[in-house]
Amino acid sequence: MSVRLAEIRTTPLSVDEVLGAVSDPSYGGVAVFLGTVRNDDHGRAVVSLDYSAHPSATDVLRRVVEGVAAQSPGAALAAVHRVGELAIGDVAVVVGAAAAHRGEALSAARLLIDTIKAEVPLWKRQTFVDGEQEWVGACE
Amino acid sequence: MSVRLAEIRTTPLSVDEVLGAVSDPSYGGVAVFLGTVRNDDHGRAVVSLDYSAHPSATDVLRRVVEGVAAQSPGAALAAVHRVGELAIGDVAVVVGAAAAHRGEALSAARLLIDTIKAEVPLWKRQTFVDGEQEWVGACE
Amino acid sequence: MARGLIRYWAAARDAAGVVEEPYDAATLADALDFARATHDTAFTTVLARCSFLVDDAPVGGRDHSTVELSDGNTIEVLPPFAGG
Amino acid sequence: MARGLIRYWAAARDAAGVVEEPYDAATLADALDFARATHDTAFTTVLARCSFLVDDAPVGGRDHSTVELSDGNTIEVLPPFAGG
Repeated sequence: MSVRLAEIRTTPLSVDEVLGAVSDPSYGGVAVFLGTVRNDDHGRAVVSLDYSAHPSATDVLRRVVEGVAAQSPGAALAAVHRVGELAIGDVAVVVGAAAAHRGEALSAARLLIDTIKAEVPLWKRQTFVDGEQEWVGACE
Repeated sequence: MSVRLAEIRTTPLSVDEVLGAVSDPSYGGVAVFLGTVRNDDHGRAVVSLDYSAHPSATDVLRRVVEGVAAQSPGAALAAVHRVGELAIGDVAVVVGAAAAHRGEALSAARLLIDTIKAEVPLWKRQTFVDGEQEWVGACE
Repeated sequence: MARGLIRYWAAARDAAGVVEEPYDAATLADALDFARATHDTAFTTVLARCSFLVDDAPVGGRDHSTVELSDGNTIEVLPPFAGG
Repeated sequence: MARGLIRYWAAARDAAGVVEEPYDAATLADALDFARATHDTAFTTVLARCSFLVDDAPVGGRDHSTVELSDGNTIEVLPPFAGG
């Protein structure tokens, strides 16, 4: 099982940290995905996102990364998610997957971010430019 | 057509440069793929790779990135490849794709690296730990 | 009848206007019926999309009327996740 | 008959032992036949996996015997690409 990093933090995230966590001379490919705060949601201008986490979020995140690692035995995986108030362009999540070949690295990174979004108890509340606020995914 | 970067260089590559080239407040996802020099090829220990390029390589690379951009109209793309003598762990290629959503970003990054490997006239000669050398893909 | 706390998160917390409140119910279904009766329709709209934990254990797809509560069980109300 | 240069890259260059050499042939097929006759079997093995340009234009899948050469055309011999 090669889960190198699975954390939730309030401080800014670093791609280099994730790259460093999964790098290894035996790997030929590293796929990284960054989720960043967009300035727009369905046509409405967004100014910031406030991320919050359920107390179990870190444990769930670790289990998710372990689950993906089990499905990609040749890959080394890392995932770090940020909570708190984030501005436009800030990085909310970084996942990384390294493997001998690019196919496995890219597939593992995709599975990892998809599963994190589906299973880790995190939420985000958007503040629009007119000051209104809305929880993403809570109502529609 | 948002091709932000398409270059071939002899100097070390920077992920931050690719990230910076494709970042934009309207994007919610950035996918990056790094190809690194592995210490092994089919069980034989490798010590270095010497990359060389055909004179048309940069033009072909640019056309490849433009072709992928045309298929991913919502994505901003970047690709930079290194040539010359590279040691184990060195980064030989970085591709980046940013888009509003992760699906398009990840698919574009994958298509980009796959197409680069198939179409850009680049070659690499491996040096094994016993000193023997072999052009990758030339014979088998 | 079991007594315990029902705790709300994110959008559910905002809709309920409280972080948590007591319940007095035999099953999860009863506890949620009581909560719906106590709060407004906006709360009911959010609740319809939530998932639930009972003492940290996910309820998942089980029928809420079959989820029996014991004294001191904490129910948690989790709106749809929106990480990344 | 056309005269020009045939230029080798990467593994083909190593196998040929020269960067380029002159040819005197009417078609690409003839020029390659001549090259095969001049070099060893290792060269022929590599050549079998190469793609070709004539004055920078990819030959692609065209039948080499139908690729007619004119004086001064440069043939380039490209082994399979191995970027990334």
